[in-house]
Amino acid sequence: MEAARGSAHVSHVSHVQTSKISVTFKGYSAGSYTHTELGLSDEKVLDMYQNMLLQRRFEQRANQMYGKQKIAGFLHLYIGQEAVSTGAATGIKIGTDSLITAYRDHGHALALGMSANECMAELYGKVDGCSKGKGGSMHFFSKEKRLFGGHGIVGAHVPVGGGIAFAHKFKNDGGVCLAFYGDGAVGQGAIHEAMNLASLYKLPLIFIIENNEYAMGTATDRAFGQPEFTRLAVGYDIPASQVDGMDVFSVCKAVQDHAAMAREGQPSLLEIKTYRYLGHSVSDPQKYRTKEELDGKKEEDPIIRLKAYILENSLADNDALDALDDEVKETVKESVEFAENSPFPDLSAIYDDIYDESDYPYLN
Amino acid sequence: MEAARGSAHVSHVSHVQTSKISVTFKGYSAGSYTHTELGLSDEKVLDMYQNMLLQRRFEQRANQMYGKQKIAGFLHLYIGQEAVSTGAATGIKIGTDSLITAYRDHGHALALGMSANECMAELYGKVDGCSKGKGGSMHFFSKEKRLFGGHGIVGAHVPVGGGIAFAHKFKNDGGVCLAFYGDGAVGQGAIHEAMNLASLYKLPLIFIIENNEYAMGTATDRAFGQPEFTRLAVGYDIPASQVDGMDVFSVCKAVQDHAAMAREGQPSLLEIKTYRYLGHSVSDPQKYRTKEELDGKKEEDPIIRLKAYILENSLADNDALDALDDEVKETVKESVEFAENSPFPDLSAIYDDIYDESDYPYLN
Amino acid sequence: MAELQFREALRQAMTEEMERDESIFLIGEEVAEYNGAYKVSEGMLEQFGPSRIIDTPISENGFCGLGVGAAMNGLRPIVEFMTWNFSFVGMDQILNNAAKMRYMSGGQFNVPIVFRGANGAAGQLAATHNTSVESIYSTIPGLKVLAPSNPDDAKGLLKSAIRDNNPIVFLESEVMYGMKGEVSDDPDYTIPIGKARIAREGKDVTIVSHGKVYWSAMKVADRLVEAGYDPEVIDLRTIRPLDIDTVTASIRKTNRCVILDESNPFASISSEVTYQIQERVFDHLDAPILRITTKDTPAPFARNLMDHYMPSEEDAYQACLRVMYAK
Amino acid sequence: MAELQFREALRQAMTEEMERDESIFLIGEEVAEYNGAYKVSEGMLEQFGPSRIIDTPISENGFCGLGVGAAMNGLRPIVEFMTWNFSFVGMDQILNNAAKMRYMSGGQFNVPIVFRGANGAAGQLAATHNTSVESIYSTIPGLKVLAPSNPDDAKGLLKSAIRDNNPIVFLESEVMYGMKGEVSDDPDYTIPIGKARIAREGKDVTIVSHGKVYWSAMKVADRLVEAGYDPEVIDLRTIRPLDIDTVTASIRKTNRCVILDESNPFASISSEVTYQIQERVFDHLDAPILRITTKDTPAPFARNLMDHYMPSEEDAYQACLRVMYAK
Ligand SMILES: Cc1ncc(C[n+]2csc(CCOP(=O)(O)OP(=O)(O)O)c2C)c(N)n1
Ligand SMILES: Cc1ncc(C[n+]2csc(CCOP(=O)(O)OP(=O)(O)O)c2C)c(N)n1
Ligand SMILES: [Mg+2]
Ligand SMILES: [Mg+2]
Repeated sequence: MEAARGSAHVSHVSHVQTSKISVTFKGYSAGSYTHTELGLSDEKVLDMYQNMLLQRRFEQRANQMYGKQKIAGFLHLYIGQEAVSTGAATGIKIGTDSLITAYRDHGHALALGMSANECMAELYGKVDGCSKGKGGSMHFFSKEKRLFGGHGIVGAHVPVGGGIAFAHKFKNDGGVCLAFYGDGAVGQGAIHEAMNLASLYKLPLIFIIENNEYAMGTATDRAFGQPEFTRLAVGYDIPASQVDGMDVFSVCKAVQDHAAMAREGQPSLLEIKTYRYLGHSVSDPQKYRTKEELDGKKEEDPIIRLKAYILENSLADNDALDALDDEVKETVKESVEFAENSPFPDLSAIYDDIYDESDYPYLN
Repeated sequence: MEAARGSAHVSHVSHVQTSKISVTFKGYSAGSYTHTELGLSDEKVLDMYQNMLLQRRFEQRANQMYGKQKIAGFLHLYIGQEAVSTGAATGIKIGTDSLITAYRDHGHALALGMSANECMAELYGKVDGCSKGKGGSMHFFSKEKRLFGGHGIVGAHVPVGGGIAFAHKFKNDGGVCLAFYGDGAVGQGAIHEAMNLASLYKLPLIFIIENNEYAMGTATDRAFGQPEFTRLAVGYDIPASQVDGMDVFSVCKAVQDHAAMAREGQPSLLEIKTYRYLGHSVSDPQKYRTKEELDGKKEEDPIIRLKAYILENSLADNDALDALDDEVKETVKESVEFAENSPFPDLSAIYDDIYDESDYPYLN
Repeated sequence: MAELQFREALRQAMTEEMERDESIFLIGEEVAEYNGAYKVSEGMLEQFGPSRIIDTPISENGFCGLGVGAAMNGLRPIVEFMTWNFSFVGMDQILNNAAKMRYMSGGQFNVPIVFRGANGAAGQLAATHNTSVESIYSTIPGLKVLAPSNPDDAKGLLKSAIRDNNPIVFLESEVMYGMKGEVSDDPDYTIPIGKARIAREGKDVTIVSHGKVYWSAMKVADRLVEAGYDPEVIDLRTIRPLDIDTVTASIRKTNRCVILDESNPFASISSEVTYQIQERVFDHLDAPILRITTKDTPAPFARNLMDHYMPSEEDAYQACLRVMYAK
Repeated sequence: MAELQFREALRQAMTEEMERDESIFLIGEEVAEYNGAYKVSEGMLEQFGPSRIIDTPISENGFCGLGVGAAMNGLRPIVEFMTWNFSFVGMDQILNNAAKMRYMSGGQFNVPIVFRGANGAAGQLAATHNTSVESIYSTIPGLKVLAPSNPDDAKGLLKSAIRDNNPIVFLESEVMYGMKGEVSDDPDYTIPIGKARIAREGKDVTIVSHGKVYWSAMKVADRLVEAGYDPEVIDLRTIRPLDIDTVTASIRKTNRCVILDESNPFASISSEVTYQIQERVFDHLDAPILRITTKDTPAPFARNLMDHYMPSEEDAYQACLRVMYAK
């Protein structure tokens, strides 16, 4: 079997007693792309910057509100990973393409253009939340933006992503699906099954591993005998690339390229190297990493990097960026007010939204 | 990450924007090994021949008895694949090493030295069966021979094999585990999880795919986007080899080599190419393959091949082989009598063997 | 009305619905080229082509999840399990994703999906291949669980299931696929989900059953009739939501109940039906409710043990006599 | 006796048993270097080393299967689920392999394994993270299902579970891990599996419960006492096998029963306990058995809805009054 397409190249040599394959993986390293190469206008870059800032400030505020016990349950913060969500959202057609992810989903929601209001209200468990207060932090959904959740069972949403892609293909609507999951999720058999199904059915699907180096307290090399995740793609003959997730342009370019493949019926794998600054969820003592490691990573901060790029390329000056930041702060502040003022669901709502019908007879 | 051990060689070259790996798989093709190279005595070869014949005649007889409604339930026959079981059993230390397989398990049981009597009685569901008539065709077990079953849920026994290997390592008893499964089972996520666990924990385990080209009516290329199963090993950085399963010596050599690796703590994968002559189970119309294909495969028959080898190398003459066959026929005939004469379990036995205690209170 | 096998009734239901609605597809192991392991989908590949009748690898978790995603994105999948025994490797997709998606999304995403296949015991297949799964799936809010006992119900209920916007667990039986019966040929023939069927009216004792074991219930009823009693037989048809009103109305009349359930007994449908009956019509019960189930053991292989394992008609008959204080 | 947290009692049970028997090991996500997601195994890696306290990838199916194989091959694994919600991706290993292996092998292979972790609701974690799994696992013959409600029972039952030669489903609770209580320090302290505990003797009404919800039962009992009644409270402790004799003995005395069960109601433990009671002591029942469970819905996220979802003590109190015909 010979394969040489997209970013992977497999060659096959057969001798009497051995056979050999070689596979090439593409890399999207940081600092390799300019916004103009990617077809992004100056304004779009400022939007991206503002969006990444929004994610960061939204979550900082959510964290604070958690401390004040306005928010409860699990709160998995995305801070540090914002270039991934924004880069990816910039690389696809929002409204046509679909996205599904795990419980660390605030960034993806905001990157797709969901409002801070509906997101904050969901964290509060209020009726105006994006899931009407039924889902909470781990279960943001938006039919309009084609966010198919926020999901809490590690790995289990990835086959669902396969089905979303399947429907795009079945309906021939030109859409593709991005299925995000963490490095830890790679241990789940569901993902192996989904990769084979995608490869077999030629689904318009991109498997996107957000490798932030840890699954809770477990570093990738403690969970995987072979932690270079792109190599898993060899078993399914799908192209795989590695991406520096601290550069939003690298992410955007990779997603553009792989989405183009997906639109041609070629599923693929992206491993995006990123890092989360905060604990796994708000109650994580983080003994599994050193302060030095964390500080080192913060030096690569994706927002600071983009800011530097904007300034270097004179897309805006410091004052303009400060103004954007002020807008963001205002948006976030308003979202908190919005969430505070939104009512809790009516108790009777506990029985709503389970079945698509109003006369289902519940037990009591 | 560099790896060059056992039969797989992975090299890694990093450029700015691409990285490349190459992997070598070893092949054990037919006709490559003599019994003396493998350290097998002439007598041992005759034993192997007799054992393969036993499997064949045992199953032919079982098939007949199924037709006579002496046996019921599923009956998955192994005919055509006998070189795999006998080759593997010859390559390990029976009584020290362990074996687990799927429901197509008669061959493995007989190859490990379980008696035709206990096996036939199990097919009949009689008390003298190897599982006391509780398991039937799909669930042959022998603690003595370290056959950990016969299993009916496709793929689900493979992590169990991982646990058997784990215990060998934990107890440091020098044993290794062979986990057999079909090509179809490769689609199960459980196997992906087991491969990662084996790679991570360095379990003394050999994953052995008996690729007989079909899972029920589904040819491998209709179930897998990438049907060269050795390539799955790349994702776990474990050595993988391909074996011609129609030559018992090739299988034996491969298992010897890979068992040696396993004893050093290196799990690995073997893909053994084989073929089943009969239907998936007794009620399969087999429209998914042509008579020509089947007849072609029968030309490579493993028993005929071994017979030719024995004659060519003058390990025995035709008369001696006929005498072995007569013995086998007699053994099988006796096993049918044994099974017929063995009693059905007492009805009260329905409550035995569930819990390891006699006073468990069942509902009624 | 035409006389059809159970499998043909199912096929007709799927075929008619697929002709009506292009967003429906069938997916599962061996459903296409092999025509179905039990020939339920025979000929459907030919009629609808490989984009709508889809063979899968042996990846229940994967293809159940795929079904859920496709349903969220506008399609109406029918997912066939070769048998429900194999659903356990994919059950997280059913009980978490299919069942809870609508709720967690605040009603945004419907999951119109039917999971169907053979349930329960099917002879000497041993412990892993004889599970009755209804106890496990019916405990999950968000699912509906259906278990037809005859070809006509199979067709009418499957059509309702396919049209329903919610995830459905649809339980058939290997042993019943060949059973024949008259089946409606109305292309809009649907049977309401959540309605039990009074299969035989009577006043002395209520026998509640569903699925394959319904036929045992009818045999027990025949014996009772011969012995001079007048039993009522209820075929639940839908397990979740349970039509308890039909059951309690019957008990108000008979004051006695025996439940036949082809599941392991603990925390089963028989347990639940009992709870609901005694909660609602306690004062109308003249005797304890008794159940006849499979034995409280894994399914054995040996023929005699397997026969013994199955719910016993004799036991059921005796139980009916007992609750009528006729012995 | 020493005052220990629930988690400490569990740890002590595991530690003492591991000191006694070298074939025991603990495996699960974050059990070793992280000291356990809920700190149950804190310090155990240090004491026993990485060959016996083993972190896993997120591969429940894989490591449950690994546990079963290790148990068949002479070891005694303790498998921790971070919570039981995550067991569903591996449940085939529990209900098919662990539960049925001994039977299918004709008694040749024991599977001495304990699957343990947090069960049931734990606050605003939404629908997939608040499942009470006992209805699902206890229906499976071949398993035993244990659910301690306090630190002392946790220790005694876990030690019994580890010593038992059969596969065990051991249900703890995130919310209870910090709960303190007096715990026996006898290194051979075991509590027999299959024996319920009468937590409070009384004669007016029997309240049956298990696990975390036992504490609600006790609060309801306190209120009843204040109101002048004399309730009996039974903590089941073991769900399979169920100590129905203790329950029925109580009902013979009180003639009334209310069940508190933190599961979705359909085909749950409350259903089963009801069946068994009415089957055995029908004539002693003066009122229908009533149950208070979580709502028949997925678990919602919003705080007020989640509170509403949980079994209500007020409802349980009212139910007790109702079965006593006190209102
Ligand atoms: C099947 C399953 N097992 C365990 C858990 C508990 N759990 C929640 S998040 C998590 C770690 C996941 O790590 P990763 O996939 O790397 O994502 P990240 O948190 O880094 O974004 C674990 C073990 C779960 N939710 N689901
Ligand atoms: C989880 C699961 N799904 C489906 C089945 C039904 N089934 C039994 S055997 C089989 C085909 C397996 O093929 P393969 O693994 O290639 O083994 P072979 O029969 O060729 O030996 C299927 C689909 C099953 N037993 N378990
Ligand atoms: Mg991670
Ligand atoms: Mg095969």
